[in-house]
Amino acid sequence: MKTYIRPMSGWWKRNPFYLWYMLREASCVFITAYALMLLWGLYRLQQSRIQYEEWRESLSSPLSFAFHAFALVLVVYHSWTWFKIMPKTLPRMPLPDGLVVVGGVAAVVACTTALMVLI
Amino acid sequence: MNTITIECLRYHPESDAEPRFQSWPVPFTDDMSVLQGLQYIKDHLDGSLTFRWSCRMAICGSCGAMVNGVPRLTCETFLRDLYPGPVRIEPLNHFPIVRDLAIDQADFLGKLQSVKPYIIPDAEPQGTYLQTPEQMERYYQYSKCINCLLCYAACPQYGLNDRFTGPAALALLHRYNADSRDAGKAERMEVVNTEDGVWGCTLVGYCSEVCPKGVDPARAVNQNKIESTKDYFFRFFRK
Amino acid sequence: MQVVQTDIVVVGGGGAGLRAAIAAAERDSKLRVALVSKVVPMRSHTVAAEGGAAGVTREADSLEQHFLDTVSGGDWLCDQDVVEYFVAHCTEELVRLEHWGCPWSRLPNGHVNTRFFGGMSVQRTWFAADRSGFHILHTLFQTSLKYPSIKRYDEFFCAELLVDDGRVRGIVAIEIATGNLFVFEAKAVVLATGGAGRVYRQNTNAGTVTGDGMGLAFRAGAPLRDMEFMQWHPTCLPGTGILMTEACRGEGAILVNKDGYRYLQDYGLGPVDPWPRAKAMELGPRDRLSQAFCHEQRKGRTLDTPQGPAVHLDLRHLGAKKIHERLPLITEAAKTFAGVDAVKEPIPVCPAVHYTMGGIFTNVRCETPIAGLYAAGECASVGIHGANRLGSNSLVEIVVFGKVAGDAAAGYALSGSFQKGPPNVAEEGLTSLLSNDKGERLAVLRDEMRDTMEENVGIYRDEPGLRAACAKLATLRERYRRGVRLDDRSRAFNTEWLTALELGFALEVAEAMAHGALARRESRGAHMRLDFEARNDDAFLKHTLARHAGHAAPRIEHQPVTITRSRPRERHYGGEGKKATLT
Amino acid sequence: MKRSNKPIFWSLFGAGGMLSALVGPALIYKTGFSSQALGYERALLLAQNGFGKLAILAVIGLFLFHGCHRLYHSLHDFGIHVGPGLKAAFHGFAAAGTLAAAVLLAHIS
Ligand SMILES: Cc1cc2nc3c(=O)[nH]c(=O)nc-3n(C[C@H](O)[C@H](O)[C@H](O)COP(=O)(O)OP(=O)(O)OC[C@H]3O[C@@H](n4cnc5c(N)ncnc54)[C@H](O)[C@@H]3O)c2cc1C
Ligand code: SF4
Ligand code: F3S
Ligand code: FES
Repeated sequence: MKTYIRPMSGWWKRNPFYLWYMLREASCVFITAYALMLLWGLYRLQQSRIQYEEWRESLSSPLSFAFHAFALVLVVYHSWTWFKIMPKTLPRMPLPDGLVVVGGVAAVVACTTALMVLI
Repeated sequence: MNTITIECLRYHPESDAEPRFQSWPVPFTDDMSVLQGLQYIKDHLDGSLTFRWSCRMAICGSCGAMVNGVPRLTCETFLRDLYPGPVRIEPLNHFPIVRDLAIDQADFLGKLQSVKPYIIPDAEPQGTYLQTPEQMERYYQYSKCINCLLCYAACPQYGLNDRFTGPAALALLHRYNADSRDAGKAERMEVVNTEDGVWGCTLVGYCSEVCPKGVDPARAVNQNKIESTKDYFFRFFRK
Repeated sequence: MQVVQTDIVVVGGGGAGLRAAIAAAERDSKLRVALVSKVVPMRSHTVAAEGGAAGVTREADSLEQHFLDTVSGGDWLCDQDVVEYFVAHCTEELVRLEHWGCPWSRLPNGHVNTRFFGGMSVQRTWFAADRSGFHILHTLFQTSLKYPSIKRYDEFFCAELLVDDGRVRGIVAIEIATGNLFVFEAKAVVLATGGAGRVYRQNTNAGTVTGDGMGLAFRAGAPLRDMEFMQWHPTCLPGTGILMTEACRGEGAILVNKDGYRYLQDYGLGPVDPWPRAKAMELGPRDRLSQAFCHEQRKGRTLDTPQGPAVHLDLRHLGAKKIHERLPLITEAAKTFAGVDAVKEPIPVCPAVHYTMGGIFTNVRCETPIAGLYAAGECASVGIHGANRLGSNSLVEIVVFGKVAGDAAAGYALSGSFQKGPPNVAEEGLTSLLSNDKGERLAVLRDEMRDTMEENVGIYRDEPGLRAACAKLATLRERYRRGVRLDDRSRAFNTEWLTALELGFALEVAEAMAHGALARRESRGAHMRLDFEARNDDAFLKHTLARHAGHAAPRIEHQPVTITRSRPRERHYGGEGKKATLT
Repeated sequence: MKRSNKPIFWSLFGAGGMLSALVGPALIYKTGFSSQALGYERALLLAQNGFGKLAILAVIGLFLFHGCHRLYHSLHDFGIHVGPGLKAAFHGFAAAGTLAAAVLLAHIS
């Protein structure tokens, strides 16, 4: 039987739903880079105060600023999607889906507030 | 009576190297579905237009197609909602086209078989099994799948890798695992645990979005990631 | 032509066909079973059935009562020996479905729940929400995947039965995807191709329900029985014919005319109170309800909708909770297809063709007069429905007699009494349709057939109308023979070609209906003659047999009905019914 | 049927996803937009404390596992075939980063 198979190239442009998905996945680039940046900071911290302060200094460069801005937007989007799909990924819960999402968002708010105060 | 343009992807394996679009103006009334529009074309304008349908009441799962890029059951999508058009109809994405809107469903049918979608009993009871409404509620939603394949057309992971077992088959797998009458979970976990089982899913989630029956296949698939992980780590403790 | 050698061919992947295939596979796993269906099994029409399947389980119920309800519901045209076998095996098959995973709706204690259905004197109908047929079909299909000896030929259109010397030899089928012809050489063939409702215009049936199997058997020499009995379902959406299940009324919905009056009380179905009462008012049998609608229409008491006359099916008093819990599919369908919120508004409904009581004549073992040929399900007339089928008897018929047919076919294939050697096959006829350069448009012939049936072989019939229908059908057959001209002359997935073949079967089946109706000069069950208003047991307590006569009209004969325990009486509905308690 | 070893990496991915969803926004805000944050003394104190070490290791390691896992899935999404070698490289990279962080933390006392 002869059939025709359509190509997949550019599939993520076919539907806005897919674009949002790709955006969510793109957050991983920033999360990885951010982890490496922290690792670098840790290395500098282990070296000495001067080197550490140099690292901190570099954080206020325009490049770092831009990086952080993108990262922040994408990580916030990541957080939101993470908890929005939470009900689907958890084992069966006695709670309605909506509550699970609300609980997740509340946890983000709590963690954020705590960290804002602590560091 | 209004008129709307329906443009359809056409492909004939005997004469076409690749698909092309053809469009027709179709007069329609408010209660006409996209399927009825296609039937109008077939009856009056071009008898060679090919598409599947049967129940025309959204239960047999035959009539799925991409309507303006979204997988839909054409029998419950109404032309009035797409006015002024044009309406673009294509065969369900990610499947090989046999002819016009008819896609090849063999791959799905094989996958369905592979998940052992039947009760594998421990021991057959006297009379009926007892099953409370709560126990039933654990799997009932997944048993509502009409095998319409819209979710496969929605899932890019299936499009990228057609070995992926896919949303509906995994939802049905879960339906039997979650049934209190069944004792076949261990056999089915073998399918779940493979790279092309639940691990083919990256939680795009569009499958659940387009499902016309509220099955929520994404949930079935992703809950089984946890099951598979438990199975992976705890197998050493089990005999 | 490709040849497939097998032991048993089951034609049809609906409930009856699947059950037959499973029965044959369970009988002996060495038997090769070919399951041939023009659609993938779970697309079959069984999927659309909503209400449920009857089986005696309640303590207050008995096989005797199910027997009596069925026989009186069928206006004594049932073969009572067959009904006895039937009622005795219903529950066991429903339990088997339960073991196979069918999600029957349950009581809080975990037992299977049952509901009322029209014409049944007790709550006897097992249901899976209002997706009963859907769940039965998917359960059977998915269970069938367990048997390696069942080989499926999905989307193969059976176009011809091969019969030599009064014995079945196999079938010829078209592989739809490629248009290639296949010969299946088999020892036994089971036909389970479903009904023929699509010979009418306004019907509840899926597009596939075109009477193919009846036509196949008819042409091959098996008689069709009781074809004049066609059931109209009283509550369908005007225009599309989409069904609003009887379960609505089983749950307590009422029917009112344009004045808000429960008109059924005017047609011997009352009294109105106490409601609900089994077999009374809205829980009366379908034939009576559909007939009452016609009278209301004649009196001008129906509503006018853009799609035609209608009455109101009112569920509102049941309350949102019960409506959503018990009738979710119907609520959804009413919303989608009629734009009505059943919780807030009544649903406009009218009768539409629903069920083919007649079919291929078989005995209680599902044997047709052709050796090795069996029939089961809606395409068969095994003798349980008589002149009017009771709702929820057919979903259970397909499993009870599907099993019988599968068992019997397997027994026959194992017995060695079949004929050996390759069958004679003639290809002509099937492919000739593809080469007609002249002829009429397919849709024209099809629509004329449907309109004729709707107009002259409708709920009420009379001699002039039936004669006109017979004459018209003869000319339509003649025009069909002279040629239809297809737009599509190719082989791969040519659905226009298949539709043309279906029309060929449908025309002959329709003719059997019209001629049977003409010959039955009485009113019984679903067959209502304006010129013979009474039942006439002296002359017509008989089955009608239609025999194929080539290009000529079918020959009509009559055959005695088997009566065992229940002598014909008046059918009692309404006041005689007992007060029912709804749970 | 071959069992996938995804459960290991998916668990790490999931843990990283959860952690980044909870603390990611605040951390990024602090390192990027607040000049007083993470002064040397406080940072050192944190890195010297046992719980602090664990927290730093978790953030760096799990973020890396989370990110790398999604990265190679994204390659697949773009139609680039990810063979076992490339997969191993991604996970190896995350593991190496985690190891580096652990070594550094061990050196801070
Ligand atoms: C809307 C609706 C609701 C109903 N509700 C109820 C109910 O609540 N309770 C009840 O008891 N009954 C109900 N019925 C009736 C009942 O559903 C049917 O009688 C029953 O399902 C018929 O089953 P079947 O297996 O005989 O045929 P079908 O399910 O129609 O199957 C026929 C099969 O034959 C195949 N076939 C046909 N022709 C060919 C061919 N030429 N070549 C190859 N294959 C072919 C088809 O592909 C299909 O697989 C309802 C019917 C309708 C229309
Ligand atoms: S899960 Fe939903 S979309 Fe997928 S096949 Fe089943 S009913 Fe269709
Ligand atoms: S769309 Fe596909 S990737 Fe998973 S969540 Fe659904 S199966
Ligand atoms: S025709 Fe059956 S689902 Fe649309």
